[in-house]
Amino acid sequence: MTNTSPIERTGERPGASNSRLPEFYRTMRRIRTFEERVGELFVRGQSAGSMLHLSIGEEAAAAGVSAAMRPQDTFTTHHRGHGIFLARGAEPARMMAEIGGKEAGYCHGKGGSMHIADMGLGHLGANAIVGGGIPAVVGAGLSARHHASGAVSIAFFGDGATGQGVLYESMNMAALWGLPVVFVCINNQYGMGTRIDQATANTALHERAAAFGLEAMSVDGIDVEVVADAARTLVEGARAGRPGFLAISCYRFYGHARKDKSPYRDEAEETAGRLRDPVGHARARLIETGLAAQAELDAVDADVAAEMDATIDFTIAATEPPLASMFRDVYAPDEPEPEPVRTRIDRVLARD
Amino acid sequence: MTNTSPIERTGERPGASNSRLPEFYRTMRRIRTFEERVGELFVRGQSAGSMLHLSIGEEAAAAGVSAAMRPQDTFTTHHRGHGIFLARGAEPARMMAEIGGKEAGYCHGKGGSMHIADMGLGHLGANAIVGGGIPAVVGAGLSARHHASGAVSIAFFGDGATGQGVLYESMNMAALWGLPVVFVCINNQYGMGTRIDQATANTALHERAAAFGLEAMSVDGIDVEVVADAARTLVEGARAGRPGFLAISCYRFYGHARKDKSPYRDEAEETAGRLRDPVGHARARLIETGLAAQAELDAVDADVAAEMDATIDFTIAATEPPLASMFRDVYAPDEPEPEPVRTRIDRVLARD
Amino acid sequence: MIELTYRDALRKALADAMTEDPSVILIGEEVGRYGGAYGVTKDLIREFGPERVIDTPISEPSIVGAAVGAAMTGLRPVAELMYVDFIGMTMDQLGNQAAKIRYMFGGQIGVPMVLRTQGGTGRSAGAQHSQSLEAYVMHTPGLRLAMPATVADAYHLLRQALRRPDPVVFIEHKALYTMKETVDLDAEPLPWGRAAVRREGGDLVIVTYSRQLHYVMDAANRLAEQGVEATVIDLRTLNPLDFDTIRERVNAVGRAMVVSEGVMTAGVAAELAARISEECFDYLEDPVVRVAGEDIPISVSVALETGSVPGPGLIAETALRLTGKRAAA
Amino acid sequence: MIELTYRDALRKALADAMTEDPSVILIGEEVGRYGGAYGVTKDLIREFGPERVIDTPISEPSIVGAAVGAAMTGLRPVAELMYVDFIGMTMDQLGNQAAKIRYMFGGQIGVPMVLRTQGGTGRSAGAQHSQSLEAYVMHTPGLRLAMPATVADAYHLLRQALRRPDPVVFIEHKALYTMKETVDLDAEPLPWGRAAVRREGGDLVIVTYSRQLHYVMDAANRLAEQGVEATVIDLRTLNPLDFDTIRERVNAVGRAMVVSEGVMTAGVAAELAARISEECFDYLEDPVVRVAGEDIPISVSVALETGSVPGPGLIAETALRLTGKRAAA
Ligand SMILES: Cc1ncc(C[n+]2csc(CCOP(=O)(O)OP(=O)(O)O)c2C)c(N)n1
Ligand SMILES: Cc1ncc(C[n+]2csc(CCOP(=O)(O)OP(=O)(O)O)c2C)c(N)n1
Ligand SMILES: [Mg+2]
Ligand SMILES: [Mg+2]
Repeated sequence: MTNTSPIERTGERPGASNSRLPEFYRTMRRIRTFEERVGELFVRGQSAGSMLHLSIGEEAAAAGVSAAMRPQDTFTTHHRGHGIFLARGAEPARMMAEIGGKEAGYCHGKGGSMHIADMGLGHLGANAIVGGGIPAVVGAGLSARHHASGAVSIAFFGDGATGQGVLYESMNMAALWGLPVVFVCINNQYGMGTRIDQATANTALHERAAAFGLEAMSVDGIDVEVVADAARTLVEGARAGRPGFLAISCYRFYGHARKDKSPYRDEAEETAGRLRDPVGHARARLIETGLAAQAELDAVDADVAAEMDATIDFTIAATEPPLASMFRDVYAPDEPEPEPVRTRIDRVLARD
Repeated sequence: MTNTSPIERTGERPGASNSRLPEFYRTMRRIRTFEERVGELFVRGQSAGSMLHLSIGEEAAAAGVSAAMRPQDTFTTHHRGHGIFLARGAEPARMMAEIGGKEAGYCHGKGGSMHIADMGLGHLGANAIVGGGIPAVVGAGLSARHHASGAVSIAFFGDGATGQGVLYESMNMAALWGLPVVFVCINNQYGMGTRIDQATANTALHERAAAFGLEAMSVDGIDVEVVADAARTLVEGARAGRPGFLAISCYRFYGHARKDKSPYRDEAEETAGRLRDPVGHARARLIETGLAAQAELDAVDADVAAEMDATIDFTIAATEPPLASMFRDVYAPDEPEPEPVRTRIDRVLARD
Repeated sequence: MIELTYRDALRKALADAMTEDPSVILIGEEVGRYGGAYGVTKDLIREFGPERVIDTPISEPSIVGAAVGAAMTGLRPVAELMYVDFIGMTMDQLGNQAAKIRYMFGGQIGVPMVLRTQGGTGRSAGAQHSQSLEAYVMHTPGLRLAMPATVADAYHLLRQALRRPDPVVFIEHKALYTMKETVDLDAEPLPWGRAAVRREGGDLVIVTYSRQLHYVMDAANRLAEQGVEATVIDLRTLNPLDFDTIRERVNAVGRAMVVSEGVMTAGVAAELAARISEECFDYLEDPVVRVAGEDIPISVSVALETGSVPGPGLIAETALRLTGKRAAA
Repeated sequence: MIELTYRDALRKALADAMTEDPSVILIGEEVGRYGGAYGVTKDLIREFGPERVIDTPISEPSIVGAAVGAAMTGLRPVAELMYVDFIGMTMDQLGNQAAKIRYMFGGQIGVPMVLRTQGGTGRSAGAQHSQSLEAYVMHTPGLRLAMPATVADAYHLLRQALRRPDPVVFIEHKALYTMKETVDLDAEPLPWGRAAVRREGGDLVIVTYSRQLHYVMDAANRLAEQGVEATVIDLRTLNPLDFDTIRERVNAVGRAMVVSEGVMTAGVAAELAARISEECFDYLEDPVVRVAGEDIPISVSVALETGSVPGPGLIAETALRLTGKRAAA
């Protein structure tokens, strides 16, 4: 689980005065609370399905990498991407509504938890295919170079995606062409029930990225400042034409999806794993360094709780998309919609 | 092109008395001459199509790795696999007939140059899909372990196949499970018109295999004894549960396929490349060490030339497969054959 | 007679085959310790050990490719693709390798593997986890294709698939796993490749398979209440396709409808409708009607998901109109 | 009017589009320095530079995936798949990503990319380099599909594809590259999505596309010599499918045949035959006949390769029998 490596960064924290830790704390708390509410939505039977993958335990990856990104940067995420999108500025109510399959959601209820996107925020899309969103950043990198936009494109994915060949193809292309691209592997130690060391013989994942010619690092994802620091180095490197790879080690606090109780993990491991809590770590550090008092942080938490409670109310009140919207957006708006099966049957039967 | 590496082996040659070099020379000469005859078959309009990929310049890879294999070992090859199969004991006449698309060929004219196989010799098949034959060796490795057969399975492929994600997936599985499998990359510097350094940023290909946990080496393919030595180490390591990867550096003497004149390579490079001749190198060495006299080698060459001439005569005399054989072997012999389109049309039209 | 779920019948088929034939192995993501994403392989790793129940990394192309290599060298692998939606990345190994190896190599060797997977709507799983992609497989010569609709077939077709000499793609339906039936597994099963006539009726023939069988039976019961009697054919395997049974019934009845959850255009329903139309032309009183999935991706919204594929309502209504036409004529 | 090969027309379409629209880029294996495996992109790298004509490693899934990402961020990529036979490894990026992105994301963004590839028999290239796999694409909602048969269409359909808002799979035929035609590229082309009636005749309608058009025209000429006049419809695009043109002609003539090089079962011919049969039922005097590829892989043997797909002989003979039937009736 520790996954240390020769190039693991110890993290150089900025002086307290210009620390971003309070901001990171708020971002991470918002993610944590949002995910808790997603769980609640499910329990209340208001989510669309049970394929809900919570990123609790991974907040530092989302907040830390996100902090290294600029407004023009783009990204793709995996099926456990709520936190990343929130860190990039998503409206939690529209996210929650999407998770509920409602018309008011980011994708009008068509996408759901695993297919949220927002072009305005540079979110090129979450993906329910493990590794599915990775090669898109190569294309976004080509685009950034073509348009001299200065944008970096970042692929977020889990340790499980290191099983997908498309990752290596894409890393190879990015390195070959010196594209403004970063591959971020959120190594939460598990792909469903498979522990990382049951999926690969060498768990020092950055080594394979380095072998393709990428700037590669592994960091411990308990400390958001360490993550942010490494991400800044790699993202700015990528902007200068040196694509990177960052593995962030953390622990998936709960089951793979809402119905999984992780029977394949032993309790001692889970208990230890949940101690690797980036939100708790940041809180302790804020207090310890005097950057924030307990009460201030409690106020932040309460504030966030209220914000996230509202997302559930919003979602429950929201309506299902109209049935006819089913045929919309298969093709562009000016194109004819696909003909419904009923219409075709009508024509066949109305032959007299 | 040199592709040297920290673990490149300098090659420990056995004492002259028990040298296998004379045998290697014969094998390599047979490959060289066979490929020359394939070219001739094409010129005479007797080959099935022009998708003929000659392995001239790569003979040491075929002969050297083959020498490390045992009868029970299995292998898959790529589209440039004539030499490997010959080194493993193929009958050249049946190979040539297959290349001519004739009934007497290894696959009765269905496969052709890119799809030759022979279960008796452990040849699980050549492949026209770059990288297509790689994962099969993982399965063959599982089989060998299951049946405790002591067999190793070897995937042969070109440098171009390092672009295929399936290679990394398969290497990862082999390393994870400690399978009796070796991945052999015949790095002839080109995939069609693309030089290896135009296809990847880090041309030390064994490094990426090592990063997955394989025993990995790169060797210079001009010297068949060096190749055989490295192959022996890796194949026996694999037999003991330590899967390996071997990159063999050589030069593709001619165009990609029969019609390609390699306009994308400059003459100086080609001239230098063709000096990297494993057959010439072995010949010189045999003479220099006194293992064989010029005249003896000339006799071998003449012998081989006669053998290979006969393959052309055989192929020209051979017949095309009967049209009805088209429907055979889609499914197993006891299964009904697919119904011909003509039969189906007959039934539709004979409806009275 | 025992009561069994579709899931447990599959599990029992695997366990029985593994007990009988030591060369049967399972390979795929989460098939071992986790017991399969839908629980089909639960506890088999305890019974047969990790050498025969192999958990893999998330590498679908290589899982299928490894199964091909294993099948060529004496094993009988059952590879699992967690969702048929992931078949897209494996179609090279499946369509260019597994399907063509016997042929390309002139009949020297076969690839006796089974690729188990599941598809279909019903769990609000979104566009990339709800598809019915059997048409890709049916259009690929060299691949057999089984799609059980019942608990008994889940068991028997899987057992039979594991004795076939050629690669079989075996597609379960995610909405059927918890379905229960009382079955006598010792009774002689229908032979491999034979369709089952699930219901007899003289007004129209409905040809279907997989979960849609249940919707069709439901619809047929509603139709019967209105005096319309349907013959219902459950194909069970799409390759081999038992067209003889279809032809015989359609010729006798003169009216046919095909029902498939897959996207209508260029799908399985198209093949069935085309073939019935061409071979039964002189017997058809009305056009063959296709009731199939909409030509759109599947949404996560429950309303849109349900609306995207046929249901008993649309099937019954269409059948009624189709047969009503005859009455009117 | 100029004389042009199919290959040069494609090349000119790319060059013209690249000149007109700086966001058009080419990406694929050997598209640059080599000029394309079949020479279509020859010298374009000299004209437009390596930043717009991008040679890639042999990584088909990521080539398609990169094109998707490029298309979502302001480029108009033309990705090249050297052979349609390799589509199997890209069907995830194509079918789960390119095809569904607009939909899954609620219409926020499109994927205006073109995937150029080529297929078919005719070069003795064997089982993995000779297929006609357009049915996989036609069965995938969200993907447009163009298959030019003529030199003029090679040019115009590619230009039009490069102005479409959605992903277009553009399948050339390897046997057509050297075909020449005298064309006036300034003449107004048929609109995108419209079928071309290549010949008019009152005895039967033959619906086809891609290389088979030429076999069909050849057959139609032979038929004419025997007094049978065929209407020949060249679909040009399979999605959109111009069924209005088909319906109108078939209803008028009352007899139809569909011709496709792809494997018959569950192929494009099945969709066309099913649709004609259902929509033109009352006008059909005879069953719709499918003339299509055999349900087998393609051999390298020239005799077997040729025998595996329709040719003018089989098309003419079938048409004659189909229409003869009418004469006899
Ligand atoms: C191609 C593909 N294979 C399998 C799955 C099923 N699946 C969904 S998530 C998952 C585990 C992924 O693990 P990881 O990448 O580590 O992400 P995590 O869930 O840990 O965030 C699997 C196997 C899938 N969605 N896509
Ligand atoms: C998947 C796939 N992509 C592309 C091709 C076309 N192709 C055939 S051989 C080749 C080059 C292969 O290069 P390499 O692997 O180095 O083998 P070499 O030809 O040098 O022996 C290419 C691109 C193919 N056959 N399969
Ligand atoms: Mg994980
Ligand atoms: Mg090469």
